[in-house]
Amino acid sequence: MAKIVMKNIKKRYKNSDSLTVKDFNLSIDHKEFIVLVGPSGCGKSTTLRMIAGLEDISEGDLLIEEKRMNDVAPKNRDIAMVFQNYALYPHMTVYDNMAFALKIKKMNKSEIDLRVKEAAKILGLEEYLKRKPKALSGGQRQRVALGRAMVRNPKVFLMDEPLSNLDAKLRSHMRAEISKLHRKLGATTIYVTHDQTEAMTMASRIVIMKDGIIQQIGTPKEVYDRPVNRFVAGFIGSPSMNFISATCSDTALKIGDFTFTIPEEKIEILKSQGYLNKKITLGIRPEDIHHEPKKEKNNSNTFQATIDVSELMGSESLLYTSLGDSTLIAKVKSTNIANGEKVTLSIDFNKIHFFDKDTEEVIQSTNQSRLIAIS
Amino acid sequence: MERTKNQQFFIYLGVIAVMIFTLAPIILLIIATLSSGQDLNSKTLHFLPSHWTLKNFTDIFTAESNDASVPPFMQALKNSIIVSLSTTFLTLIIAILASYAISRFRFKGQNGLLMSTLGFRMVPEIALLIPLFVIFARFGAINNLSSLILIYTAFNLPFAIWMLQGFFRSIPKSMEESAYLDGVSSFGVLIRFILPISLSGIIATGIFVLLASWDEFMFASIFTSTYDSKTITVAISEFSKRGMVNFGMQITGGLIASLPPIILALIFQKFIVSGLSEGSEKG
Amino acid sequence: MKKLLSLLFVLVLIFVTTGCSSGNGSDGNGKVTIRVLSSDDFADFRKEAVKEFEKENPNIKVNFESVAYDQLHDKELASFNASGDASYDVVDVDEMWTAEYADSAFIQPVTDKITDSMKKELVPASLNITKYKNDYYGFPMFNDTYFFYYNEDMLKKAGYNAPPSTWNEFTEMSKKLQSKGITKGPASAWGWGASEGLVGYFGEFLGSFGGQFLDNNGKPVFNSKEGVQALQYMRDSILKDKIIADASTGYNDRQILDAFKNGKTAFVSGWSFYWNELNADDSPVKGKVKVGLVPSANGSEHKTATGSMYLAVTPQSEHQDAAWKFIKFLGSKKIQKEQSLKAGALPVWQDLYKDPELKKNHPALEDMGKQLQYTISRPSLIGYNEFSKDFQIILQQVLLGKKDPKKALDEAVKKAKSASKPTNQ
Amino acid sequence: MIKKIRPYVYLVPAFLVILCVTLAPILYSIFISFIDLTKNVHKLDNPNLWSFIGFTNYINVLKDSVFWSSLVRTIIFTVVTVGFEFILGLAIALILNEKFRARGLVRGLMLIPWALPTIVNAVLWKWFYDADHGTITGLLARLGFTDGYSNILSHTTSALIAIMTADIWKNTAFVALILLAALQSLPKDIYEAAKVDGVKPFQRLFSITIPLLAPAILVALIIRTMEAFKAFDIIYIMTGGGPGGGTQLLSFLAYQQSMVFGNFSYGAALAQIMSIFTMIFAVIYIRIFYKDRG
Repeated sequence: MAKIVMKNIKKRYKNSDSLTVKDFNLSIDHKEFIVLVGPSGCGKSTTLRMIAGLEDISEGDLLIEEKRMNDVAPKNRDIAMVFQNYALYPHMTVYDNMAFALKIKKMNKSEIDLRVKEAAKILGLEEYLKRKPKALSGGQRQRVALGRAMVRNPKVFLMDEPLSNLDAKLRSHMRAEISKLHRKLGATTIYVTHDQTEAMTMASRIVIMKDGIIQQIGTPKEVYDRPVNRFVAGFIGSPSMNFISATCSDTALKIGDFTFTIPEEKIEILKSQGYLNKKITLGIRPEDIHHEPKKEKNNSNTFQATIDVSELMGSESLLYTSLGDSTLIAKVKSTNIANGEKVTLSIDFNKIHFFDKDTEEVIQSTNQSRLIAIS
Repeated sequence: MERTKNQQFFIYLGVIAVMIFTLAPIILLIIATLSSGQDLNSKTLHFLPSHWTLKNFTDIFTAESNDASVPPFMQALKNSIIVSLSTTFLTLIIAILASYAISRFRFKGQNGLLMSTLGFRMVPEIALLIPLFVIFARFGAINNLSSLILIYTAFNLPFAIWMLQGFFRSIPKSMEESAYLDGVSSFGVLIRFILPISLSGIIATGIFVLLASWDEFMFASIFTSTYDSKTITVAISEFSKRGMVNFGMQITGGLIASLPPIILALIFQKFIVSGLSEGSEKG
Repeated sequence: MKKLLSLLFVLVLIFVTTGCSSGNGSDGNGKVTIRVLSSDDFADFRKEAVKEFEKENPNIKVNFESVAYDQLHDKELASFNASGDASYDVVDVDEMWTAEYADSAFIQPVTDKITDSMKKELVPASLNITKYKNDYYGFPMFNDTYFFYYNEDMLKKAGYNAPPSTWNEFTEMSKKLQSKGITKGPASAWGWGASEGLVGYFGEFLGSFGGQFLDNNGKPVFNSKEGVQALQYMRDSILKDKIIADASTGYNDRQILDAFKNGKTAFVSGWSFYWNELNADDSPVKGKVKVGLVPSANGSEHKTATGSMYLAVTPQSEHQDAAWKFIKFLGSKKIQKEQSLKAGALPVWQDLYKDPELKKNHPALEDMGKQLQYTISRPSLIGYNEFSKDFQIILQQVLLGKKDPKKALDEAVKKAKSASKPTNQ
Repeated sequence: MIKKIRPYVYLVPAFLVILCVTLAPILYSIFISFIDLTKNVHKLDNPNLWSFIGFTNYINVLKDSVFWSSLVRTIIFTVVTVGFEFILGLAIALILNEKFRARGLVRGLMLIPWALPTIVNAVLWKWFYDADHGTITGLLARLGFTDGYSNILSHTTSALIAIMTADIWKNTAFVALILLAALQSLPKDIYEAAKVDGVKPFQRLFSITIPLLAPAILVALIIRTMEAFKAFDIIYIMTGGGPGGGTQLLSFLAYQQSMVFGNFSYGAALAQIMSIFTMIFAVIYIRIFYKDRG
């Protein structure tokens, strides 16, 4: 519905030397569902609040539908926002909460009624319209907050950690509902969260931030498969990627006392970037480590591991072990491996990532990096 | 959104207006205490005295020697300090115990108790003046600071209990439950957990009680006639004789009497505001 | 925390016990302690006198307490109903309260203790204030009335060598003072604000017009012809002749003193303490002021209203003799003379007005003594305070031109009648 | 067993104090209001002298025109002072809730009138209104509002206004204090939501701030109304109920009847009637504010 462009946006708070948001550039297309994700204090909420107009933009331009919005009051930006604590008006009923913004706009009563009832229907709030927020459960309140945003038919939805106050089950339920709602309404949505699962499941594109700087922008698959640095790699995916110190020669990869044979093209990458025989950081996703029940010794990609802890998660198990001097987590098909048991694990070296030990940037072939730059 | 220059201007304008509204009378009061009798009694409108003098202050503390009709001001000051401090301590101790019971235990007549406590605040003090005088006179307890302390304590208790139970209620129960599991008695929980946590609320309540008992006049004026028992409010009212008011003495005494509560209010300003807001959230 | 709490307990205990010890315990050893509740009038002098009395009577101890005059009546009323240390042996009584106190037996008749020589030698007006029905209830402590002060300088400028003797002369002289511009504005201001003073001032006019508040049977009669004339005169002076500042209906006795002291007015009627104020070092009219007799009308006496007080013994006193001894001591010629010398009070003994030492000390003493021959007291009614409050409103309505004097006084007399009904004991 | 008794143990001291120094005198006062007791309280010692006269005292109060005029005056005094204190106090609280330089200091100074003893406040304003050298009297004359120095405290209406001004000045600070404390505890995000919703500042005040402040406003109004309804000290010092009873409020009337006229029974009955009024006030307030709160 709306195209939003942010050019070189910076945020500096009074009484602070450093920038909270440093040079933020992002172009958001119609109907996109953008998720800003990152650890707390990374500037994602500040960015959202700048888009909403609740914070001043220190430098740079914010364009919505090609109009500069920096100095436009929040109410004139045609946005709606859902807050973490819902920010429902405690003294008003559910109906009044949803109708309030429309009443302020002096919309006629029947139109308000129509919109509120429709939103209530979509959100399943029809029975609760006469209640005060106090008399609602957390999920219901969350839906009222959504409804309050919906009735305004805004060009842009802004959501600031809207699910973080809900319990796990409700959260995954609401996640699906918001996605469904987005598909139905098709409004451009900018969503802030610190939870990578929400980002992965809901976003059309994810913006990963750290210390006020965008680390990577991409579809969930892109950021998962091709993280640009160790931070993104570690942040996306659960459990987190394993990082292991290693050295690679022409023929083999050495991790601690173990030596592995890895695919040619992987060695090529290291060779082309000049990392042969240098210490690098190896990134292995837990799901790329497999359990080999048949003890085939001396296979080039297997190693013997003592399992410190084995966690049964249902269909999968998490195995905690160590390789070299690092801890390693493997996500394997459900097994009944006991703690302390010795097993054979294999690593899918086609899917490993290399990171520079110092810069923590990903090590990749030149054409690959070009590919990422384009996206 | 940060404020625009315009908004900024109006806010400062508002702040200045508030300050003028608040401080102008006080500043005039202070100036008056530093003025001579002629300046105070001259008819022309003036804001600054023709010459500054500390005579009013020296007079008020030496009043006894030259005019016995003026109660020795220092004695009255001392009486008021004794009465209001004792009242505050006594009220707080009794109210803390009672509010702890009301906010932490479930027992019969709990709500009725709280409501009727509040009800006592609604009775006009004048209704109690004669009965209390008769009762206290029968026990020979007139002209006695202890009597005033007891009366003020009773008057302030409902308010103090009502405030404190609000604070106590806002403390999560889980914390004391874990203390119970560690074997702490209920009194121990009160002393070691409830009190330190609600300290700002207790201080706020204490300030309110202190100011109220410092302020009281009606009972003090009827219950005290000796210099040993007259409080400062009575002393100030007695600077006026039949048809003649010694404004110089009266306002100088007034300024001195105002200093302790004002200083306390300034020192504990943060506690009072935060204490009140904590209480109002849960109260 | 526990330590802190116990500290608080100890502190409270200390305060409470010090509070207790400051209460008045009576001590044994055959020594008698009498408790005296006095107004702040001459309280500083009385304190000195107490010391003298205790020296002369080593077996009597006097606990002397003084409160502001404004609070005296209320405190006494409370204490009469109290026992223990709240009750007093000796109380200070204003003349208007006699009926109220006597009727409720709050004070003890002392008729048998008033000797013939006392009756002969005391200024009659001062003994009279202690009388209710046929009994005396105490001993007068000082004399005070509304004296008539005039600014001799101003009068001379206007061509007068003597103060006005009649109210007509008063009007005439005031007009001349005003027309010659000797006074800017009205020649006098009166304390006719709605307070007790207004009733006193009405009494001054009532008396000097030849009227009286109560007849010999104690029946209110101040709505007589003289009464109406007096009130009419007060009203006309403000509204018609404009010789009295119209702001008078809002003034108290301090404000009119200020106006006179600053040379704004030529006459003022007020208490004896004005004299010292007017002759203080910072007074612009120092040495220019004289005391004359209050003018009169209808050829009647130059009467003025009294405002004196006396000490009385309470019936619950266990030391009546000691109490009376103390009162008599304060009323004795010796102490009365001292009181005049040190505190400027007007003595209650006639011959002290001729005492050369006193005359030297107080130049207006003789003039004031003359005025004391002609007095009228406010009606001592059982419900005086209630009556006075209503009467003030009624009088003000007349002075503001909202009510007819005759009708107003009829109404007031009705109020006075109901206020003189005894309370059932 | 011990568990059952425990809460009561904590309540014993409070109960004892309230019983002896509040409850007993209240009952005593109610008792006095049903017998004939004038001037002489010694009657209380002798049951033979108790003459129960039923509601006569109450009827006497209700038949007394002075009572009704005092009641009207008291209501005017209460409504006007509490009204101004609320409006000014809210305005001050809103201003002081904004960010500005030296905010802590200003907030502290704002408390001064509240901390000033009532007696001192009365003395101070009495002096401002003094007919000869009062600052306000002089200012009014200088600015041409009055024809020369006028005696404000000697005229019924102006005296009442003068007393109300003094009361408003002092107690506005108290209302501002309570409301400021409440404002500070309001959730910030609701205001942000309102901003996004396009609520204008004026609408924000009436549709969000005031409703959210309702509990604090209720507390402030109840306390202030009760105190204003019982106002005594300020009257006693500034005018003594005068001129001619023109500034007499109910508390002062009760005091005057009991302590000056000695009509203890009348005073006691009047005080009971006043209690009933204050309770009615409290109920009305609670009804208004909690009407739709369930």
